[in-house]
Amino acid sequence: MVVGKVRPLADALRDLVRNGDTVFLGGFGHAVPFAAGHELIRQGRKRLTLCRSGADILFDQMIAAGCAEKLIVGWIGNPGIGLAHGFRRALARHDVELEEWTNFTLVLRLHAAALGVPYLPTRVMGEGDVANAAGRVRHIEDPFGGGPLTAVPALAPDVAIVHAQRADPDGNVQMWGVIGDTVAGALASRRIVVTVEEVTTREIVREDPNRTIIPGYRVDAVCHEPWGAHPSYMQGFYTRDDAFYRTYDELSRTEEGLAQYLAENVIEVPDRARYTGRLRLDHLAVGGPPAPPIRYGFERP
Amino acid sequence: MVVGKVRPLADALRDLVRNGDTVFLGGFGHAVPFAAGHELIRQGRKRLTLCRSGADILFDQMIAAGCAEKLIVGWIGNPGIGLAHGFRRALARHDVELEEWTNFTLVLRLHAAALGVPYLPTRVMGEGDVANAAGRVRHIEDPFGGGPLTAVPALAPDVAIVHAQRADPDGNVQMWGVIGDTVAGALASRRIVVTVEEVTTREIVREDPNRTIIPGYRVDAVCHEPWGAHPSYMQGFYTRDDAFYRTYDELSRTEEGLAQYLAENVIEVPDRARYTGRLRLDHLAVGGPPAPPIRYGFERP
Amino acid sequence: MSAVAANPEELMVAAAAKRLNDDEICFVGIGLPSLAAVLAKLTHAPGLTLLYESGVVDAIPPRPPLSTGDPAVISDTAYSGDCLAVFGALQAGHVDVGVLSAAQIDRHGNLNSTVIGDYSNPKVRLVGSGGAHDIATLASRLVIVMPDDPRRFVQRVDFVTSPGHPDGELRGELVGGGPAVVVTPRAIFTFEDGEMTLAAVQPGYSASDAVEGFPWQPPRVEDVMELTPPEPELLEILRHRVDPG
Amino acid sequence: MSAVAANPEELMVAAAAKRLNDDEICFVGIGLPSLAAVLAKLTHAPGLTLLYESGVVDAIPPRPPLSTGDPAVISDTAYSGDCLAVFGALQAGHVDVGVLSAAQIDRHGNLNSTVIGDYSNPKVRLVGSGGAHDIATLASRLVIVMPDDPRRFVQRVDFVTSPGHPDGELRGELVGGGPAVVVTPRAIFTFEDGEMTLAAVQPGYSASDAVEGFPWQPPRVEDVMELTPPEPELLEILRHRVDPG
Repeated sequence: MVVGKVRPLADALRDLVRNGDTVFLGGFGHAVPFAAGHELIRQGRKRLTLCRSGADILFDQMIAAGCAEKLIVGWIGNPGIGLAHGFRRALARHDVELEEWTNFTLVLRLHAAALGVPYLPTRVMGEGDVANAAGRVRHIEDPFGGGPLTAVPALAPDVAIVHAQRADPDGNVQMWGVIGDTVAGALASRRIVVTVEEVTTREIVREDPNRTIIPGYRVDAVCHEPWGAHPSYMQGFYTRDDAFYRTYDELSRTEEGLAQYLAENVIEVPDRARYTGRLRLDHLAVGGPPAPPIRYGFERP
Repeated sequence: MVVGKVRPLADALRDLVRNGDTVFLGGFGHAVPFAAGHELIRQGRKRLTLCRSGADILFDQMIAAGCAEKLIVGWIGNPGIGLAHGFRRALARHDVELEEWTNFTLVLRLHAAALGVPYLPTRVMGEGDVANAAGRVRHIEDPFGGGPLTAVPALAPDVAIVHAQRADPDGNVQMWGVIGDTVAGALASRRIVVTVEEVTTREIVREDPNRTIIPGYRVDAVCHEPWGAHPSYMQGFYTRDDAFYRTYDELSRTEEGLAQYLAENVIEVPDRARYTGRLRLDHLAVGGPPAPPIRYGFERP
Repeated sequence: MSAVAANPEELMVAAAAKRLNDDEICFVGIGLPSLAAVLAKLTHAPGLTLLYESGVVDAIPPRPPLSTGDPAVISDTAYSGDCLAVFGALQAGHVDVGVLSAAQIDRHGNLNSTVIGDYSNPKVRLVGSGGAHDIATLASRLVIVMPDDPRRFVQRVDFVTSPGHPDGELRGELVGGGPAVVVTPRAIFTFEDGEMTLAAVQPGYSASDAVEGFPWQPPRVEDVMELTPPEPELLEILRHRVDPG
Repeated sequence: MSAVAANPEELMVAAAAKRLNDDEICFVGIGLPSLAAVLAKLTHAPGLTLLYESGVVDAIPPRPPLSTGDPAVISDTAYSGDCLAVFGALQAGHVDVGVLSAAQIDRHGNLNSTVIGDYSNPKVRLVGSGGAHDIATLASRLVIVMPDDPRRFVQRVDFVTSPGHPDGELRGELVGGGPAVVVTPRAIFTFEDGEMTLAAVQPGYSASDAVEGFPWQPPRVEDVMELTPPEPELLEILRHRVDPG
């Protein structure tokens, strides 16, 4: 039963992502939204502009699957392992356009959009070749006489897709561990789709409102996708499937290898439940004691 | 015994606040650092520039005590009760200079300093009389052609003084409930003094690092001051002493009344323990159940 | 159900609440604006999302908060970030409606909460903008709640804290939509061509009652209607849940 | 205590660690930089504060993090905010030292982690800046750790991802102080007048060993000293606590 904003992932993405959209994908190594990215591949999405600061192998897979027309990133690779082979081949063939920033300036661009201003000033990108690679910067002067600065333009994605530990049916997202650029990217975007390990209650959220990182009114859909960040990490739920990241480095070295992987593990797998059902993931689960409690206490009645 | 950055409040303020400094005082109605403000009054501080967005009656008291040469605020009054009488008298006599902003632009000024840029652009203050009252704005153009904007200059206080629920000996501050401009003000400042309800352990902090709002390396002193925000609120510890705020509205209507209050309750009271010892505060204490726990869990060993 | 009829403040708060629609995002000032917004949330607009400038989103305060920092805004809320987060959302265009009050309002909807009299030599020095200027400038539309004191209504405010409409036109090129409606204990005004215009009267008031004591004669819409009295259920909620004091 | 002598990578990591001082604020790149910073923290610099670009402050990772988003940076840390918080602190001047590695370095300390070959038609397309440009531009000083491959040392990098010193001078008017030292398995270089200059050799290497294979002849300080070998205790900590793999 659909309650509030809780919906099946495939439906949510069908409604909320359009071909040609600029899509922010969450996940800073931690909490990479693989379930949602794989569903976009299954839906055969085209001409997407994919953006985020540090892009993991989910980008590589979506590029190889032909979803992406353009990338706006600060970094792209296979974290801790090496390079992104699908990306490199696509770039060499000019199958994908690359607009590259630094991680800080990419985050500033998102922050500008979240703040509702057309640009933010910064002290970086005044030197070296990165400004030329990014293209869209302006060299400006501090209006208060402090000298030269660089202006980076706001980046307001059409839709953000992020994975988090939990959300309530109103869309309030609670996340912990590494946050990275999740908040900046989500708040910058026009629409937000959240996949979560757990759909929690309004009561749980309201008993700790400082834990909420995205307020529900900004969120369009909450999709219950346990293991939704596999093979990446999810703090408190599972660690990274390092063996897979190493395997991926090998299999993605050829176009055929990567195509075969996508066919067998993404395109021909109807949904996340079937994906996780095929794998032995128990060894990746993590536990840990509860964090120390705090008390909100309000007033005596 | 002094452990890490934990120090007596009087010593910390003697070392870290200088006459003539620009001082950010935390507290957005909630968590107003009265213990620290009262100690500055006792120390006879002069020529301070006091700043924050919404200024509570602690500002009024410090102005009346002669600590302040200038105010940089977005709002000043007696929250829920009325006007700030000490402030009004001082302003009428030109005993204090007023630079007034809006709450948003004051926060943006602090945020600019926290981000290390000399200004931030905004869409407000282009109309009405507030820009003239503030004085230090520039009307600029979006370098990407989006039209007119207002630039507000960074505000980097010499020292921030904030009150929070707890901090560890390394200075890591954990706070919940209403945050207001606490993070912006603290991170904008060169030095930070924190008063807390509880000095907690490094372990407690490190078991929930997402709860930390100010990282310890930025903090210069942690001062254990239970009831340090009385008569204002402290989430999970005590509610506001509304009776006092109402009484204050009366007693502060005359210069003599306010002077007498300050003499008897601040200047002649050597420290916070003596201050709280004189008052019956038990009826203000709040309890409440612990917030729902979360689990961090890392990896199986 | 209470048998006591609505008093003037209740008429005003009830009428203001009805200017807020279900599922809107609403940036709320403290005092009368908060009363009106919470009343709407607890009656016809359960999907209304209330933002307070202290960083709180989707609050349902169990009693009127004395400031936006009052933990009453925390006790039943879904999000507590900081000022920057909510003002950023406001500037980014996510707020449908702001609700404000002020010490003075003029015919163009300019609001003054800074000084009565001359700025450098004030007759009465007030609290200043707080978030009022920001809300008035940036919200898609503005609902203004003004208590029943004719001295609050002036041809030109002494100080423009929160900008209204330019002379003779509606805010077009500017950021937010500006004042949409002014609610008083006696009447409701809208803005026609940027000018405050009598649109409806509270039950029992005539059109001339509604503007008695105003230093200028505001125009009227052709057909000034009379509002229906607040329902007993609504008054019950206002008295016992919004403001149980 | 391990009796095994330090291997080249260990020599490099140990020497880089010793370039970090107690009580400094240190913005750390992933890989060799993180190994060096954690080793410093666990040996002579317990007061070193490690910042990772993912938003984490004062982390003590129990094993080498594979990325700054690896929960290894969370398991023993005091603060987890977001990218904006730590990059903001970096830009605001709160970072004493950045530690980076790169694919290429040139005589002025420019670093390349973007492409080998022509940008629009690369021989090898690499990962890009990430936070490297930001750290190099903004940290008060920069410690560079470079593995032992002479092809990494070039007269002019193919792409300036992270800016070094201008030609013939030290970064003066610019924001951060720029490269202070380059640590390799064979040597340590400092920057005299903005030019990479041999300052010390690792134990057992001669000055000419240190630059063998370089496509240019870097200048030397007058008195090139030889580093002392890493202490057995330090190697023990590096092998069993920093990188227990």
